[in-house]
Amino acid sequence: MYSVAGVELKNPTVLAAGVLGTTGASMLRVIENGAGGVVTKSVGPSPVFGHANPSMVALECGYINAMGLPNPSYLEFGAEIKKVKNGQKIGENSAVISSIFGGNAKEFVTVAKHLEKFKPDAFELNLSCPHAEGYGAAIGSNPCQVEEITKAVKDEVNIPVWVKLTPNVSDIGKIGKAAESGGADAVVAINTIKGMVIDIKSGWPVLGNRSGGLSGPMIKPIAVKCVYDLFETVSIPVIGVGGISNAEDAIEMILAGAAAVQIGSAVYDEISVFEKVNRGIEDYLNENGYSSVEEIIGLSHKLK
Amino acid sequence: MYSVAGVELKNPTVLAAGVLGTTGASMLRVIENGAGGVVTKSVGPSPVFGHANPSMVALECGYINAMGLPNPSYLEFGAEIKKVKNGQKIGENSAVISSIFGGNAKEFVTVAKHLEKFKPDAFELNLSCPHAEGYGAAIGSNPCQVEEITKAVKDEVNIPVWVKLTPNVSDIGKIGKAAESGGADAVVAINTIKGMVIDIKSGWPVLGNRSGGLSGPMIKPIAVKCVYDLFETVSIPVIGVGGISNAEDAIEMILAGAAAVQIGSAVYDEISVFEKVNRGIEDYLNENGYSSVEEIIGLSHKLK
Amino acid sequence: MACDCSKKEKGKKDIPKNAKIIKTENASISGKKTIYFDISFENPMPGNFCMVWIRGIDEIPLGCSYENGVTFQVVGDATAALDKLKTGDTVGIRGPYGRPFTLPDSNENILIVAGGIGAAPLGPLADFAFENETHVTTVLGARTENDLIFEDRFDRCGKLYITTDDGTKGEKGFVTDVLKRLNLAEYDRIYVCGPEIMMKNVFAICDAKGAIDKTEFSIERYFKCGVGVCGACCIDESGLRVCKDGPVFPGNMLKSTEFGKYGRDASGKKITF
Amino acid sequence: MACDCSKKEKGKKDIPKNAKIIKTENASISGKKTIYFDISFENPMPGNFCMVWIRGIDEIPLGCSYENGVTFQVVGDATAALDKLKTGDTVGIRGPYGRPFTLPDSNENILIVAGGIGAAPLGPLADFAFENETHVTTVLGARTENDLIFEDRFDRCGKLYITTDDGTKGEKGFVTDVLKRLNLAEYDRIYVCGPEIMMKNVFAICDAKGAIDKTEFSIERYFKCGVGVCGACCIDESGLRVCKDGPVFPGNMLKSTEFGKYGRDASGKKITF
Ligand SMILES: Cc1cc2nc3c(=O)[nH]c(=O)nc-3n(C[C@H](O)[C@H](O)[C@H](O)COP(=O)(O)OP(=O)(O)OC[C@H]3O[C@@H](n4cnc5c(N)ncnc54)[C@H](O)[C@@H]3O)c2cc1C
Ligand SMILES: Cc1cc2nc3c(=O)[nH]c(=O)nc-3n(C[C@H](O)[C@H](O)[C@H](O)COP(=O)(O)OP(=O)(O)OC[C@H]3O[C@@H](n4cnc5c(N)ncnc54)[C@H](O)[C@@H]3O)c2cc1C
Ligand SMILES: Cc1cc2nc3c(=O)[nH]c(=O)nc-3n(C[C@H](O)[C@H](O)[C@H](O)COP(=O)(O)O)c2cc1C
Ligand SMILES: Cc1cc2nc3c(=O)[nH]c(=O)nc-3n(C[C@H](O)[C@H](O)[C@H](O)COP(=O)(O)O)c2cc1C
Ligand code: FES
Ligand code: FES
Repeated sequence: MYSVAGVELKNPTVLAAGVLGTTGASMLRVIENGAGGVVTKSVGPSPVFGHANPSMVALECGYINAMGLPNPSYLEFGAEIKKVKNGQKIGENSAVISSIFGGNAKEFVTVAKHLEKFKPDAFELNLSCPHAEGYGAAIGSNPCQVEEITKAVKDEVNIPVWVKLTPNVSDIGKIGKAAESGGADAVVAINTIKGMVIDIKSGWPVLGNRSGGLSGPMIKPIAVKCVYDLFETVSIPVIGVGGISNAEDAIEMILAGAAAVQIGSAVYDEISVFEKVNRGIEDYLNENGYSSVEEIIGLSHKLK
Repeated sequence: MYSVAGVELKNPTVLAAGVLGTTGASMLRVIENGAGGVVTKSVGPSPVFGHANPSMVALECGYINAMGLPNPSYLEFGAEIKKVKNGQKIGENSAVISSIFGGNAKEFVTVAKHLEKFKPDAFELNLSCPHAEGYGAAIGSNPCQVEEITKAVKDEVNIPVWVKLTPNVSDIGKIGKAAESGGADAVVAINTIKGMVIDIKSGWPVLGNRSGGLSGPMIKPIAVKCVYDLFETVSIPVIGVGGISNAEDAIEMILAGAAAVQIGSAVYDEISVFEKVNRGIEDYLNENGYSSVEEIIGLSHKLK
Repeated sequence: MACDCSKKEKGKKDIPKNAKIIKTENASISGKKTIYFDISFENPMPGNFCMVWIRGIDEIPLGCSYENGVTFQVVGDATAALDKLKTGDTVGIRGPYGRPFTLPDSNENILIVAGGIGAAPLGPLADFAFENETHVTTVLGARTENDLIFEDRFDRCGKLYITTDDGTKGEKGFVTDVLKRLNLAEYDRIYVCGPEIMMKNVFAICDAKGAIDKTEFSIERYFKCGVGVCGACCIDESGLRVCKDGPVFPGNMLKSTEFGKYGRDASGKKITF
Repeated sequence: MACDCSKKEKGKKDIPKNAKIIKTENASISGKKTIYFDISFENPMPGNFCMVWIRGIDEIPLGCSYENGVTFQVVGDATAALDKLKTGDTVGIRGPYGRPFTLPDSNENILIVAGGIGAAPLGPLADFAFENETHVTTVLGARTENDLIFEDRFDRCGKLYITTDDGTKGEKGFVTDVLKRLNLAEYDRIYVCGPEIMMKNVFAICDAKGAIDKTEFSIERYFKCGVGVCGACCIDESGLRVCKDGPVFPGNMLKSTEFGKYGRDASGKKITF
């Protein structure tokens, strides 16, 4: 067991929000493939069908997506959380983190209070989706709103609250600080980065939503920098996400300061990426004479 | 000839600032390789030796650098501008854009007024370097400062002023607007994106400056999105830069709204990239029945 | 399973390719249509699908019914827009995607069960069988004679049973009526595609006759990404993705799943059939 | 020119590799040192250099003097820090980079002119010539006997002339004194590396003797990126990059350049020699 920000993870690799997190069964499959925890897709106050397709395409060194936060609303989603909580093999307890979103503090609280009944291990506040008007990054780039929403949710729930941050700001440390002031138990960095791809043959931007968020290998150096900066700025744990597809990537993120990592797009190549990353982290620890992940969290900061 | 924001370019491909722009001879070589214009390295009020090496390394799909704005100061640099202005073959007139930086409006003006004597075709204000404390992006993410500095330089010089923007902000359109209000003749987007790479064997961040700016293919979708957003927001020309290494990339940027493109990192593979890109743009125009680049600038905006 | 579920190389760009329509033709009298592109899919396998992007409208999954073509019926916005396109118009296509049908050997005896537009991904399988001289029996069903597609394609490669709901062609009734009569022990493989309610009944019959282990069903779910990442198309209880682990599944992998019971809409909400 | 100026494949990651020092040895009595790493350079060619990253201090260019080693003299912070490292310590290395010397054929007669630490990149050329049975003449100069490096390496492959400024070994004087006496027509190729002021004089002699077309000089400039992008190392008037188009240049490419006259410091300011 591996404890991060009040959540007991089976290991430090966690499924990122919005990826294979629509159904309980899908998340159970990810857990069977080695994930120490899963974050559900982001669920909001009312049903959303999402943007028109294409909603995700593969690029040379990453992906771009604009799903548009499709979700059946919090009223429908409890059953999926329950399924993944209860469906695990006995003795195997991968954590279930419920990602939620709303347009303001009140909506966040409504969603959180209802879903808490289904016993997720923590909430992750999506204050970072780059392509949902009035939600996500639209709110998450304003420190005051981040603090207010975090505080509002913290005040109303009894499980840990993680806050997921957008890299589309001048100073992510400032936003992290706001989350911390609001009482966040951890910050999660990063969500996708605003981008656009145009098909030059037709002239059309490729996504249904025209622009979207970048993920995958191409964003890793940006994520590492954000995690590094947050580690210097906040005292709560930082969870690293963005471009991790193998153990080396995960270790780099941990050295930068991540207490755990999330993996999203890499399931494109193989769902078993979690298993592979965990094994690789173990090997690295053994080869370098460390006895636990904790010993290397933020190690790069000490080398000067 | 191809006219953009008051500057006569030989063609729409321009060498980006900080790349092969230290000496007049080097820029002349780039012009021989097909560039329609060159931007000099960014020159400031006093000599700077730059960050310790490593200052640039190649990544899987791009580059990270933290040069630290090395330059011999404006007092030394005039001769290089003069050399590239005067060293061109007769009849060949690639434009020379002088990139300058300072910590405040006064410094910018001092540098600009002195260098104007050496007859550059325009200034490009570096309000976007991500790894120079007190300079570049540190100023360039504040719309008020951007407007003030742009206005101050515009008031004092008689050549066009381009303003180069950082993508490390929540809303680049807002910064573009500020530059436009200050009187900018064009905006240039984007400078590099903050990032970090850690060597997991040693735990050390790879650059002498620990973190740096990302360039190359990996940042292209971010640059395209910034150019697209700026095209919607400002009425002055937008010059696109970031990850262009072939004609397709350049065309994508032009469709997004770029009136011209700058190319930096791609010289890593071949200095003749300018020639290659120009030829490719010509072919595209011919194949698709267009008679000039102007016809396709921002075309994607019309497809809805 | 020997099949290659993911055809794409790691890290390879895969955005929709611009495809010009070079021919459109009616596939059924009622107006189901086949459109052919100026570019072919790369190594399409029977059962693969592609994502067709009707720009400004939507991108939808369609079976690869020809090397360079798709066959569809109009059911809503995207298919209606596609239906209006003419020779010379362009769409974006990506794929082929997904796990295809297992190819039969030439000495095998196979049964194809196709309902309505579900015949689309089975057409290339019939073509393969024809060229390979595999012995084929097809049960092809539709609502009326006017809705039938690919009759010739199935006919030329073996025995063809036709059923229509209204009896305008072939036998009046459902494909299941024929299926019930057939001796399934004669077939090495059974391939099924059609409306889920039909496939549910086919499944039940095959199961009852002890033939489920030789079946493969091509199923549909709402696709968003189409490439196995978003999770929109996952089925209960296996959690398998229809877009990447499917759309073709061996019958035994569909036991005790949501198959035949419910699916999900674009929001992820359950929709009972 | 047949040489391959850029060894790196497009889009390939190229960050410093962690290299452990497995041996250090004095290369000269005065303390020039060779350090050997646990990893070898990938296909180093004589004349290639690498970037050695002494973490927390600086990264500097050093010639690849062995397959897995570099030889240096202490001149400032980075070299002093490198000098203090012991077996088991690590540095980061990347490379080999740059345009190497043109390799001589075995039936050719070559002349090597090396001054001080400038012998470092010439060592591997001598080794190559030795194995290849090329006939080699070397003029090796240093300030004093104690500063000489690689004497054996040059000696074993042909005729070796030694000069020292103070006469403590070999001939008292400069490499140019020997060069003046030699019949350069005898040599097919002439390779030069040393302090720029020395190379300038060598250049002048070779030029005067009509031998400039067979010379190659390995020159130094201040490197920032080391990979041909930043422009810090460009020379006037050609604008060629020493890190990528060099560091080895045919003598005729150095005509009417800044070579022998000035270079630039890290800020880009001209520094006259
Ligand atoms: C693997 C696969 C292969 C298919 N092959 C064919 C084929 O060869 N020919 C054919 O005519 N149809 C095929 N379909 C169904 C086809 O995708 C839908 O008919 C089409 O998407 C309808 O879009 P619309 O906008 O016209 O209708 P809408 O009004 O948008 O929707 C009507 C119904 O179509 C389905 N649908 C809509 N969008 C999608 C989507 N993105 N993914 C999945 N289903 C969707 C839903 O069930 C919806 O209720 C296939 C579906 C799948 C999953
Ligand atoms: C292609 C090339 C090959 C070289 N091969 C060798 C070799 O095999 N052995 C050897 O001892 N030396 C070699 N040098 C020189 C070596 O790089 C410098 O001695 C070293 O960088 C000094 O660093 P420092 O911090 O100790 O000294 P500093 O005090 O920083 O500088 C002293 C002088 O060293 C030079 N220097 C410093 N940093 C750099 C840099 N980044 N790039 C280029 N020059 C620099 C400058 O001329 C400077 O004035 C080579 C240089 C080049 C360009
Ligand atoms: C298809 C897709 C859907 C996503 N949906 C969400 C979401 O609903 N909520 C959220 O917080 N992040 C969402 N993300 C962002 C990921 O959780 C993650 O932060 C990002 O993809 C970077 O990680 P990666 O490079 O490992 O994919 C989504 C990403 C992808 C690719
Ligand atoms: C080595 C290097 C040095 C740079 N120096 C500067 C600079 O001095 N001023 C500036 O405005 N931009 C500088 N840039 C940013 C580039 O001009 C350009 O905006 C960025 O690299 C993206 O373009 P690219 O992907 O084509 O390289 C530098 C980039 C690199 C790689
Ligand atoms: S549609 Fe996204 S996983 Fe299948
Ligand atoms: S050191 Fe950068 S170009 Fe040579």
